[in-house]
Amino acid sequence: MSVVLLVVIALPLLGAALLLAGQPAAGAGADGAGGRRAQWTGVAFSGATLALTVALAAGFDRDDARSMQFETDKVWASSLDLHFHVGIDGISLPLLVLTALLTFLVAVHSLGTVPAGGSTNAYLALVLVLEAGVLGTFAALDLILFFLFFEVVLIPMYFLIARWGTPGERGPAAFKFILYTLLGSAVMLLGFLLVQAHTGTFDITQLTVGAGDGMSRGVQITAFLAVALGLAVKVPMWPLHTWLPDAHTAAPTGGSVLLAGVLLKMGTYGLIRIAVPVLPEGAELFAPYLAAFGTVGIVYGSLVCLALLRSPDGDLKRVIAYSSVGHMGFALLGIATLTPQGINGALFVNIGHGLITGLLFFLAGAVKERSGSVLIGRIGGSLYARAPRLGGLLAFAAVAGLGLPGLAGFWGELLAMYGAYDPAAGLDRPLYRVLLAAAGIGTVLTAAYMLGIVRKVCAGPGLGAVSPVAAEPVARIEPLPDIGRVDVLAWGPLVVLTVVAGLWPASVLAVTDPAVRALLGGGS
Amino acid sequence: MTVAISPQGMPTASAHDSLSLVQDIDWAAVAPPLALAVAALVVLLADLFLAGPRKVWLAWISLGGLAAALVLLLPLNDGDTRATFCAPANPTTTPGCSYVVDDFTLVLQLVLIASAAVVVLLSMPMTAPRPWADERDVDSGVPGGEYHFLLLASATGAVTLVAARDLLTLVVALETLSLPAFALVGLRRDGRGGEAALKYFLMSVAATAVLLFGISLLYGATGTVYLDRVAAALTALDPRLETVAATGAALTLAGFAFKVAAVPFHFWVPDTYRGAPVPVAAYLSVVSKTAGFGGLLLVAGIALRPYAHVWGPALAVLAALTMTVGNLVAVRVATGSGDAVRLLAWSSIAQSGYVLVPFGTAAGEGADLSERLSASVAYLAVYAVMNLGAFAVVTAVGRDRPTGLLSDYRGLLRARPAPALAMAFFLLCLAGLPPGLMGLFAKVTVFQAVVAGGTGWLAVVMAVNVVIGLYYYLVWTALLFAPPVPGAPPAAEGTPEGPGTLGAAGALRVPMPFALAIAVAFVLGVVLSVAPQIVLQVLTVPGLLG
Amino acid sequence: MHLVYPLILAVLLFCIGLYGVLARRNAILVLMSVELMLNAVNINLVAFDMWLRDTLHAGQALTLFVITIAAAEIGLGLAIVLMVFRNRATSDVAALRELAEPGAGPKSAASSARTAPGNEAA
Amino acid sequence: MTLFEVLVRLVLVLLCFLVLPLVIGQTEHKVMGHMQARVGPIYAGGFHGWAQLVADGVKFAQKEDVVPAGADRRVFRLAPAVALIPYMVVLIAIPLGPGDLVGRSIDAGVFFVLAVMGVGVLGSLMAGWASANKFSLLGALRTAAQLMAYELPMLLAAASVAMAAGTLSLTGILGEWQWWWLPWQAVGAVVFFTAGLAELQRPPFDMPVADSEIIFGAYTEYTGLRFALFLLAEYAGILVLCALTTVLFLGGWHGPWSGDVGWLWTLLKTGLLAFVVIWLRVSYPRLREDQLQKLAWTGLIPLALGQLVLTGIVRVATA
Amino acid sequence: MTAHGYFSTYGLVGLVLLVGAGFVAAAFSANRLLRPDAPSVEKLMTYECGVDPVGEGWAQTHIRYYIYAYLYVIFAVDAIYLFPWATVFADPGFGATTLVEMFVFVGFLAVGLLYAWRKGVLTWT
Repeated sequence: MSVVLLVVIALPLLGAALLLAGQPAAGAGADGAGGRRAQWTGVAFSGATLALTVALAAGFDRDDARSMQFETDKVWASSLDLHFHVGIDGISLPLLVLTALLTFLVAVHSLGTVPAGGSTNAYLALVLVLEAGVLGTFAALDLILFFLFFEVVLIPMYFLIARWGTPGERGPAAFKFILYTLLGSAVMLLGFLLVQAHTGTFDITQLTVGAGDGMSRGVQITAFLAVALGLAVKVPMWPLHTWLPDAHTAAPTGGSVLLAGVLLKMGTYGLIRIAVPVLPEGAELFAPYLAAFGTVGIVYGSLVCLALLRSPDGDLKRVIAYSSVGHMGFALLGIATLTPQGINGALFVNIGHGLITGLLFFLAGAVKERSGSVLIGRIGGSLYARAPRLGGLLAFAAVAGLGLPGLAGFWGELLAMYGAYDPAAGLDRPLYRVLLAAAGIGTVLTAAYMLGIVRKVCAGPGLGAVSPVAAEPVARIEPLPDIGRVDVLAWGPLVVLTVVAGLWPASVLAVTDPAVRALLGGGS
Repeated sequence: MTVAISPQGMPTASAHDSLSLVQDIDWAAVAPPLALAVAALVVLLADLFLAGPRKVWLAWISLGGLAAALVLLLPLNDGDTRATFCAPANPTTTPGCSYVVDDFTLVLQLVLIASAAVVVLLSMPMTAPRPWADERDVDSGVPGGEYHFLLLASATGAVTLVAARDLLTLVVALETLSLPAFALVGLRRDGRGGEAALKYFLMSVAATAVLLFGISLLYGATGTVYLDRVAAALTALDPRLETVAATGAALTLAGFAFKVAAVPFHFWVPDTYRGAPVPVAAYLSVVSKTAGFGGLLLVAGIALRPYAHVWGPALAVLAALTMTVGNLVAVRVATGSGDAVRLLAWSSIAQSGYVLVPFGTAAGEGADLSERLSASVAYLAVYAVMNLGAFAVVTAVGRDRPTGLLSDYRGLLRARPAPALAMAFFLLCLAGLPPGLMGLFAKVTVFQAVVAGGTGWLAVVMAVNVVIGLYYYLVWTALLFAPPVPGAPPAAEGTPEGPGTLGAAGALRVPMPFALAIAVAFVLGVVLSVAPQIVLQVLTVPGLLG
Repeated sequence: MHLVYPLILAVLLFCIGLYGVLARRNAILVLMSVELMLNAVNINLVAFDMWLRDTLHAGQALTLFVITIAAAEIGLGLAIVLMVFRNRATSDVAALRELAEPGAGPKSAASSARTAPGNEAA
Repeated sequence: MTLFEVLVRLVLVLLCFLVLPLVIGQTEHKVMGHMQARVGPIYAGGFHGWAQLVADGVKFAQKEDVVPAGADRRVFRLAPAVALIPYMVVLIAIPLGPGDLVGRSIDAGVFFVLAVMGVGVLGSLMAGWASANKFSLLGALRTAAQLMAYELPMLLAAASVAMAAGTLSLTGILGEWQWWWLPWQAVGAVVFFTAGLAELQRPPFDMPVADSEIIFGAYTEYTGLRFALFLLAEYAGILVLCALTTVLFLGGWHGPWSGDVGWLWTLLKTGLLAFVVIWLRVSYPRLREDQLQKLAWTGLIPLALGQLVLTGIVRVATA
Repeated sequence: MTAHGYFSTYGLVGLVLLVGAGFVAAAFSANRLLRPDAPSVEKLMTYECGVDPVGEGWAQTHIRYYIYAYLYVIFAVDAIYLFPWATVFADPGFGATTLVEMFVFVGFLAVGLLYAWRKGVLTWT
């Protein structure tokens, strides 16, 4: 069975290779029959990958979710002490499925909307490479291997932004994205090497069992600082988040979905999988800071969103991007409690955010495509009237985003805050209570701006009233194309899963909880 | 070990007629450089008697000599250390041999010879009358016979350098490496070659003089030129001589620092690379530099090891400077003039910095020093592949687009997918990002050495530099994939002025040797990315540096 | 004779040479300065060889090689200088700027080739 | 060696240096005269004009010292001394007779002698350069070219003798000398002597001072005593060359009763060679510059290399 | 040989040098006393076949000398290897191998000469 996991990682790469090899010749029309074939190839490969991950989930021994399954451990480069060690447990399984799902949906989405900027082959190939990198990151059980997969993601994402992004801002945004994250991962690598230098192994399972054995407190602190810094850039933790809004805003719809839905999870996943269990003393020292920064992120993200809503050139995608900063702040807060509840909450935030924000970006893309602008002031409002189903879906996603009970966004935030109410022994309880309160205010602010979006975009009085600058009289009710068949296919699963995860949180928590407890208990 | 050592030190002291003062030479050990030297002579003579189109044979002879040298390396790879040209044994000192073939030597010789072979491939259209050369190559006016002779002579020096274990052989090999290289740079007869050669030459001879002065002081302080004996003598040095020895060590290292283009001894590099024929620039940046690092490794790692606590921090600063300056200026070139070769020149300076990093850990605690220095060897091997690959593509493109600007590469993917993809791969290797895993592994290796050596600040500086470096490599890579500038006139032959001139398919012809060179580098790169252990095993060779 | 005399002579020669290399702009004079430095090396080597009573005479052997190196360098150097002189009618190193970093001299082509990351969006 | 002994040797060397070149010069005048069917100097000093050169010297010493306005004054003035003194220094190393009858036995004698002789040519070069005169410069360059071309066969031929003797010391070489070295080293001797002539710029190798082409080469601007010193240097050069050839190839003081009159043999052989030098001057026309170079590179050097091989093989075979 | 003997030998050489210099100095002192001194512009003019000089004194000369200079330097330097070798090659313990080694060395020179000849460097043009 362990070969299935390998196939899951390799299949997207194979698809990417096929797509690149089938690149239409120079000068030939990029979007002819070749483009169509490319789209179906992408759908086929990402679909097959999704099917396999579902099969993995089905074959996953839920009673033993705490231990690694489908493991493969082969020496890759003995001189570096690098092993090709992959496997999944309850923590990585949901993320794996989420990744495969979102990639598949992006591929499906491309059936309807071919992004402009380059050949379709290349676009889908990059998406598939990205998927392979993320899947590998979630499956890797060797520090260097983790780092490798972490890096694999960079180049495809760079090109997705730089080639298919919004003209004018994509170049600098792509650079900002890649330089920030590379700097982070380089520092993270140093942390890994420091760990290895003192423990003699890169193996995550062994290190988890060891829980800091062999490393002095000083080494643990240094290593944690390095590792957490690298991951925090990816999360992104306030104040290292500045690359995120630009990248999101500039990226094409598919890129934004993957960036928000999948890539950001690598950061929190790394913190949960590596930083906390491997370097417990470092984690204990820095947990309050992480929590504080996370909470600042929550409040800050919300405030920026509110400000953007009010500004005449507030960008819908940028608002969603900043909402991500807030949501990931909850994940950080959850992790920083170092309690099973908090970490479970963080994982749930990951899933929920992946589903909801993915949906939001899809919708934002759809709105942009249909109305021609992504500036809230220019979309024109009255989406309910112009494209009722689209408007309704956007309202649903926004409501899910504010964490309405019964939807996927709720449980994660609740668990994270619950964890903060009663953090692990040794952490400063009053501080966490204060942070809890701040996070609570953050949820209120989140609700405020999410509803603001609904009001301005879906209900809204119309263009003229919002933006007096644009004096030209626009037809007040100009119907927009509503949801099409492909859109149903691409967005439907997200809607369904948002509801399912909201109503039946145990579906996720049952898998994650044992693994989290095992992790915090030193793997025993 | 097939070394016959006469017990007599001085010829005049030989009282017994039966004793031979003539040493047996381990011919197998010296065969690779010997093959190169013989090939050089054959090229020189063949040049005299081959006329017209048959001059193309010169390149093949050159390639044949290098291939023979490669083959001759095979029997040496039996795990034994072979030493020859040894000093008379002396019970109080270490063996003292001038020429030693061990794993270190073999790895570097392999890298050097293979790199030189790739350079020969790259030079073929430039030096051969037919079938690859056309009017574009004729303009360069590089004479084939001299070129290949000089190349082989220089390669002989390089191959000998990494096997040398005494200061004397080291110096002679270094000069054998350098002197033909000056001439190679100057072979381009359009004035730029002369200027490049003159700058390179003046800087180099001054550095050689400094190096020699350092060596003379080291010799005076220790009384020997054999590296291992120098080390032994330095550990038990008369305190009055310590200043002399330290000065000597500093000057010697400074001389080598020039050779490997470490900042602040790097000024010659960009101008020289720019002015030299591109294959020669490739040669300088790979073969000459690798050999220089080989010498530095030998001197620092063996002879001056007792002074590791002194040169360690100094080289650490040098490494940090080299990386930072190299990368920053490269960024400036990428955003400024956009000259491809100049960018590669600065990038190679930055890469030198990475190679120097393990040296910087010498003063640190932790694992064995030679294990850390092995990281430099591994990096050099990987660097040779990726840098040669990049230079190969630049040579091929530069043949059609003599302006040599980054903008020439815009849309290369459309015009020539294969070289463009290869170039992207090499650039990402240099940057150290997937899919260029080879470069990534090499950098991880170096990082590992630094972390193991406990020189944290250097690791951080290098991490920052990797990020800076990424910028310009990525600019270049992005250009490869960028669509040709819309509205630019379709690139016809003879319109080098227009931007985006590579748009038209077929505008760029890649002759067979170029294609071969690129393919070799690419395949090697992919293989090393998938199976890095092939190179990285040098890390685990016990006592790589004696 | 005391070792110190030849050594002082050598150091003096070396310093004069070094000064020449750093201060002179004429390629020929730089070359001559380098020769001075090499001769300082020779004095050092021979003096040390005598002083150490080196049975292997490594110092003297190295001296021979240094002489050879010096000769080879001079030969090659003059050839290069001559080549440059015939092209440019100068042997002043500072006057050779064609290959120098653009910006020091007028380079119109340089500005047109700007390849900042943002401009590929154009 | 006592101080007195040192002084005696110095004085003797100086004497040789001052007298023997004049003897050779006077001989040249007379021999040339007779070979050209005239008598040569006849008045000065009475007996066959023996004091002619002394009178010349006195005349030169009274002449005005002219340094051209455009000249590099310091170098111009120094040049004659540089041309002259090396030959005097060389004399000290040349053994006159067996035993200690030598100014000073020098270990690396051959090497020393050849090196110092090379310095003498520098004087001509300096003179040519400093004169600021096209013809002088041309002459100097010809001198240099000649030096370059002929130094090498000279070195190789001398090396052959050193190989045969297994030592670089001139006294040591003479100590090893056997009569059969004469045929063995004959080729080397011819090469050495020819090359030496060329280096001295004696006819037929006197292009550097070819008066019909470039006036008087490097010495065009010289007058008075400085010019005289150049002339003296030329004759001292002949002396040194002949003495060296004698020592290296003709067995020096070896000969019958050499224990007693060895020094006489040396002088005799040297004189004989000096006569040959004069004879050649009278007999051969001047070579062209290209012929000169060709003779050296395609004639003498291969010959010298051949001699080297021969010496090596014979030496190893008989060892 | 001891260092003392070494230095005393060349000490004498130095003395001869001094004597030579003294001789020249004495000659010029005498000359200064004896000679007249009456410079004139015409007298100090550069001499060129008796007519007024044309152009600069330091004229450019043909480059072909350079090739010879280079050849000379190569061979002269090679000779410094020849001399030390010449004194020992026939000593016990060396023999034919040493001889052959030097022949290889000289062979390289010969190849160089051959190369120069074939390339037409030695032909005066």
